[in-house]
Amino acid sequence: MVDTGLTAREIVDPFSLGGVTFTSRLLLGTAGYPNRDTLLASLEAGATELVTVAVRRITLGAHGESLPALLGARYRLLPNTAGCFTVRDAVLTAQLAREALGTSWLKLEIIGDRETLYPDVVQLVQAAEALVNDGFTVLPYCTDDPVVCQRLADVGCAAVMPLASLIGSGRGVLNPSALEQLCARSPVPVIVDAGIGTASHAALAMELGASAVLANTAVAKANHPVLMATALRDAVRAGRAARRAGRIPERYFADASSPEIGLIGS
Amino acid sequence: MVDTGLTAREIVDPFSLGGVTFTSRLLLGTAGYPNRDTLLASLEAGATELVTVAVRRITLGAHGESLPALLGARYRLLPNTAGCFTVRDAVLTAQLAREALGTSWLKLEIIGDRETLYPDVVQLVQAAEALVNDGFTVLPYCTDDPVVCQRLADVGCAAVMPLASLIGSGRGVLNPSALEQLCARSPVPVIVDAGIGTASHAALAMELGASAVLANTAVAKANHPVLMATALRDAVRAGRAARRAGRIPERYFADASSPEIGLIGS
Amino acid sequence: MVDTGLTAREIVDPFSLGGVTFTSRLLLGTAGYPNRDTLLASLEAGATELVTVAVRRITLGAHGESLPALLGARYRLLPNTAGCFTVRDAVLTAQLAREALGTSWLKLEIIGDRETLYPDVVQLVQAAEALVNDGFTVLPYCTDDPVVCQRLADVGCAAVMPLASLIGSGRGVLNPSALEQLCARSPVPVIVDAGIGTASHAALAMELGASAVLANTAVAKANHPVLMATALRDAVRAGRAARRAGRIPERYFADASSPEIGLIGS
Amino acid sequence: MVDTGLTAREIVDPFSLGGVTFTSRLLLGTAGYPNRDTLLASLEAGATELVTVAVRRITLGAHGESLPALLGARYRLLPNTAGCFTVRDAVLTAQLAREALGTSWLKLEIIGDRETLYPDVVQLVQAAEALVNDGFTVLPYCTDDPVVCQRLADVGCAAVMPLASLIGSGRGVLNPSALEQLCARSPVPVIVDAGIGTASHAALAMELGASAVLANTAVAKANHPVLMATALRDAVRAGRAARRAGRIPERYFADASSPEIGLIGS
Amino acid sequence: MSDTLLTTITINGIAHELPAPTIVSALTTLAIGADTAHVAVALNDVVVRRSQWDRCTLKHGDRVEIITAVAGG
Amino acid sequence: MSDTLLTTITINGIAHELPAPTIVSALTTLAIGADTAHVAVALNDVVVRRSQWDRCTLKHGDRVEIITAVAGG
Amino acid sequence: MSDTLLTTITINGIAHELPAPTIVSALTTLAIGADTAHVAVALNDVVVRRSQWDRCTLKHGDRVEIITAVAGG
Amino acid sequence: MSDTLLTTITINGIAHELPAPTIVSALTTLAIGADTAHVAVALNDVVVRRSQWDRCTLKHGDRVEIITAVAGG
Repeated sequence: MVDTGLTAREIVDPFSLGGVTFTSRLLLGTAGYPNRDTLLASLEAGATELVTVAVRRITLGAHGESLPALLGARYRLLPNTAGCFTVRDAVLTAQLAREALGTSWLKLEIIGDRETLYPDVVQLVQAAEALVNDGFTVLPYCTDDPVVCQRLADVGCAAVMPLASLIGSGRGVLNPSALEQLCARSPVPVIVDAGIGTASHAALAMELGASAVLANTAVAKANHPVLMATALRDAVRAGRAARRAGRIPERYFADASSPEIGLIGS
Repeated sequence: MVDTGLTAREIVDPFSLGGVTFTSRLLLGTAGYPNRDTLLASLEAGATELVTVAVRRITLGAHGESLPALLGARYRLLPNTAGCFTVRDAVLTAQLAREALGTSWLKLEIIGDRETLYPDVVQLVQAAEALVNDGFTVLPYCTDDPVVCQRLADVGCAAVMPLASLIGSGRGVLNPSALEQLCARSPVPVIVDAGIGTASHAALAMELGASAVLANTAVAKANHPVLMATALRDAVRAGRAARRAGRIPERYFADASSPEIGLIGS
Repeated sequence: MVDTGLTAREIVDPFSLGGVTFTSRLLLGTAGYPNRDTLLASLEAGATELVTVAVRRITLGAHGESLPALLGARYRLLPNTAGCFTVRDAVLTAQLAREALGTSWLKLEIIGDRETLYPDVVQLVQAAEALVNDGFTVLPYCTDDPVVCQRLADVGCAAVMPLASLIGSGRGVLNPSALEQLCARSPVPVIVDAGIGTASHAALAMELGASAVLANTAVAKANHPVLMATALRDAVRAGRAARRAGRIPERYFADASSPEIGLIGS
Repeated sequence: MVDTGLTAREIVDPFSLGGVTFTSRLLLGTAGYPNRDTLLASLEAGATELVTVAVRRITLGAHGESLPALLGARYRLLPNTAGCFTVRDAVLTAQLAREALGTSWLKLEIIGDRETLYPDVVQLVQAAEALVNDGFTVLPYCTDDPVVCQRLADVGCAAVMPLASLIGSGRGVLNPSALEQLCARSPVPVIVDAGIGTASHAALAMELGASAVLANTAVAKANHPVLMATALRDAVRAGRAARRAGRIPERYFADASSPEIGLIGS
Repeated sequence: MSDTLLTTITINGIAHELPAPTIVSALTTLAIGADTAHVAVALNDVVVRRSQWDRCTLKHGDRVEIITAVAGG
Repeated sequence: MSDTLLTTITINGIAHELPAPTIVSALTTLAIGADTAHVAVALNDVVVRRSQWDRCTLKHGDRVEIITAVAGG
Repeated sequence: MSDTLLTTITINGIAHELPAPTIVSALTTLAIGADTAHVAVALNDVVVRRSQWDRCTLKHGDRVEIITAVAGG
Repeated sequence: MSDTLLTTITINGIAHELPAPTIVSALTTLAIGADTAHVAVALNDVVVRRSQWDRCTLKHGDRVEIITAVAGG
């Protein structure tokens, strides 16, 4: 039978993470939007199903609708441990998040350097192991180091979340080769976490084999966040479809698409 | 008023070319598909409105439904002069195409080198001028040379169609900087013509300022052409939306998205 | 016989241009140096043999030693037609240069756009042909378009001088693939002319197959011009030697250099 | 006083490592050469002062001049722990190397993955600390992760040796941005260790701020190892000089080098 | 008698001998009807409009190109 | 008489003097009700489940962290 | 009497009034000697060889370009 | 009589039966002199300094590693 269109299976391309099936492969952060309406419209436009939140000390007289209340009915929340520099802080933050939000899902971050916000992979592996043993579904923010990622998978992480480039830098995938090799060999889904700045970055990450992409600053700080959310939504779909479609190989010489015979005057 | 979503004008982002308004910014070639059904399904999946065809000597006993009959009702046809090496051949081919298809639209190609299929820009400007004067809507396949493109615009071309990389090579935009500068300064729409191999290439081309993208081999020779057509459709939309959304600038140091105050234990 | 060292032929790697044999493959421009002493020291440090000069109206009361007098005894001068926008101006400038300097060598520039300083390749081919017929040894500043370069060779140019990136931009070789293909197929030497910013750019240009490199702003506007001149001198030699040495192919997986047998405890 | 040339200090640019001052910034490996003569001629041509060796079980009837005897009088030897997968194996190998060669210098490798030969950074930090405490001058093969590199420096390593790309891959610096940031912030010298394939790679590594470069396969497996050794020697010098010379910034528009006034006919 | 004088014309690069040929008979030679859509004809490098096909007679040595649109990129 | 003995505890990094404090009174200090959703509490780096809040008395020098979820990336 | 008739010529873009001008007097106007090395002259867009400078008289409206080599890239 | 009791030791991964073995006799087994330069020895994962080689007797099951430096990267 010839290929005449997309079968149901080709259109639906779900993604399984931590035992849950998602339709969307775009995760969005919730920080830094110009206002709450734009945040909500952007999450909607991005068609995301999983959104990150941070855990912070409650402030005196906190009032109005809380963020979890606003988002929790619609999106699965993924609390992070952003700002933690030690295993101890990260573990406590994780436990508080679980208590506050009633979810054992966690984006685990242990920062090793204030300037680059690179993860501290040595502590990360320790914290990941402790939290997995404590029942968490751990998604660690990490580097594209395949040995570290293998260790994170070995201790039971549900995915690995390597940075594409520095958090908030918007520079895209700086080492596509490393990401591609990581994706090819990772036993758990690879979710590209930091550095996505625009649509082509997200598409490339997916083409290289990522299972999903997480963006925050790229959307929140765009001139028009809602439009950028649609862009990333489409880019992730495009990159994923291209990956599945099996792209043509790169060639180093030209190859005419129009037929080379039947030319007039030939 | 806050930005709470996409206005009608943001969703509809039409593209005007040769006095005609298009909704789709993806042009597709029709050559090299495994079979006719896949061709039709791919054009459909790509949501294209403008498709290229070649002009060739009719063969004895040509039978069955002709390509123009098959496509003409649904898509605007854009005949090319692929395979022409001289102004004379290109002009005659253009005139024959107009007579055969009833359209004065033309993708003008004059090849200067059989191995790279690079255009011969000197002859190209001459042929473009002659054909514009003869009433054609000329879309020339050219290089990313801004001076040549300005000349093509000056002689009345409706757009310029620079190659991203060699025809059929699938290597994407090899000189993004040149393409970006060309788009920023071109008085006519820039349609990236050759070398698109996958979704991220198309998204990048649009982000750099292209008005549209033309692909052929990338779709026709993908393992799954129909799925690649959807990928390119989404990628072009994504890249265009990202361009319009105003992406964040690249930064060389990290910038936390989660709040840096209110950390526990701080 | 085993490979035990460099033969005389390997050490001496002369470069023939316009019937003249050069030892150095680094051409240097003479503009924009902080002062005359630095210019002279930089040319010396760069070990160049061929330097460019411009042709300009003499100014009232011009005094002191003229540039040609200063340089002419030591270096072959290559006057340019920088600033010319037409065939006519370029041809007249070339003839004046020949009369003033007693050399028929010419770096032919016809600028087509004030912002990018891209050449106008249509006029360039015309001017090159006229000047070759007038007895000039023509080295045209051009693009990496292989068809234009072939035409320039066909009309008798002694070399082609494609830009690596915009004049003065210091961005290096923006399209290595195009340059490599151009070098592989050019019937005349390829001298990379514009955009070299630092040593690795020059080395890369040579590795891609260029016969020589011309730099000016990279040296003149470096913090320390003399040291940058030595850097480019060594980089050109390094890139050329690497090209001739036949580099290892790129591999996509690791390959241990140390032996994999005889490990302790194995 | 104007800049009229290179002062003694500019020409001599020594590099201090582990308390020893080196003139050469090119380290060479000794494995995989076609024969001993080519090895010796290549080391000579590369003007290296520090060469790596591996430690392996002696074989029955080993005869002829041993490698350390051959090289030790002329070059400082840097034994490695290539092939070790555990802290224990690496430490024992290091101690054996010290005993056999009478040097406490060590290129510490702990491999975490047979396919990519990536280091296992968690074990690496442990082994580095143990060996520093045991009196070794430790140069660890590592990644470009700035947090790991900081830890390695913190435990007393004399340098860090991040991979540019996979060992033996010859793909050059795949993430220049990461390397540049690492070099800018590392408290110890950064020696780029793996993946150098050709001259421009070495020059780029130095321009990004590396203190030195180590190459092996690039030389040993080149078609002409001796010539490639000269290429890398010159490339390292060129890249270092360019770094010190203070390159021009990249510009996004053109900037004429020749004067823009005094044109004829103006 | 009844001897027909044949004229040599080149149709799409191949020489044919035809009696009193016109564009229409050239088309017929390739089994193409004069009413076939999406076909165009050039005679000695000049396009002949469809309305002229039946009245356009061909001379010895004429070169006729008959084209249509095919899949292209 | 009516002199209440005050206990010093640190709530979210700031010292407070409270009489016979519990987790609930620490919450009250920040004007947060014990039934406020999406809040969690740690006492001296150990999470105290919500069901224990009212019976968990605080001692001098105790450190209480009261957190919620905020926008994050 | 002694009235000298002046001729207007343009030297390097600037109009000058000179009596009975030649190329050499145009050079003199710019304080350049006829034996200065590395100088070339164009008269109305045509190069005048140095050997012709003294015998080449200028007419009203002539445009003279006098150039030399300067630093260039 | 004169039956020598043999001890099994592993030298570089291969079992050998030696009478009253020492490090030196292990070296000899591999035809290596005790004065060969650039050789080092580990006994059961501990380096044995050269000065101890002759007095270091080996027991049944001992693992001896004898290494040297070879070409490496």
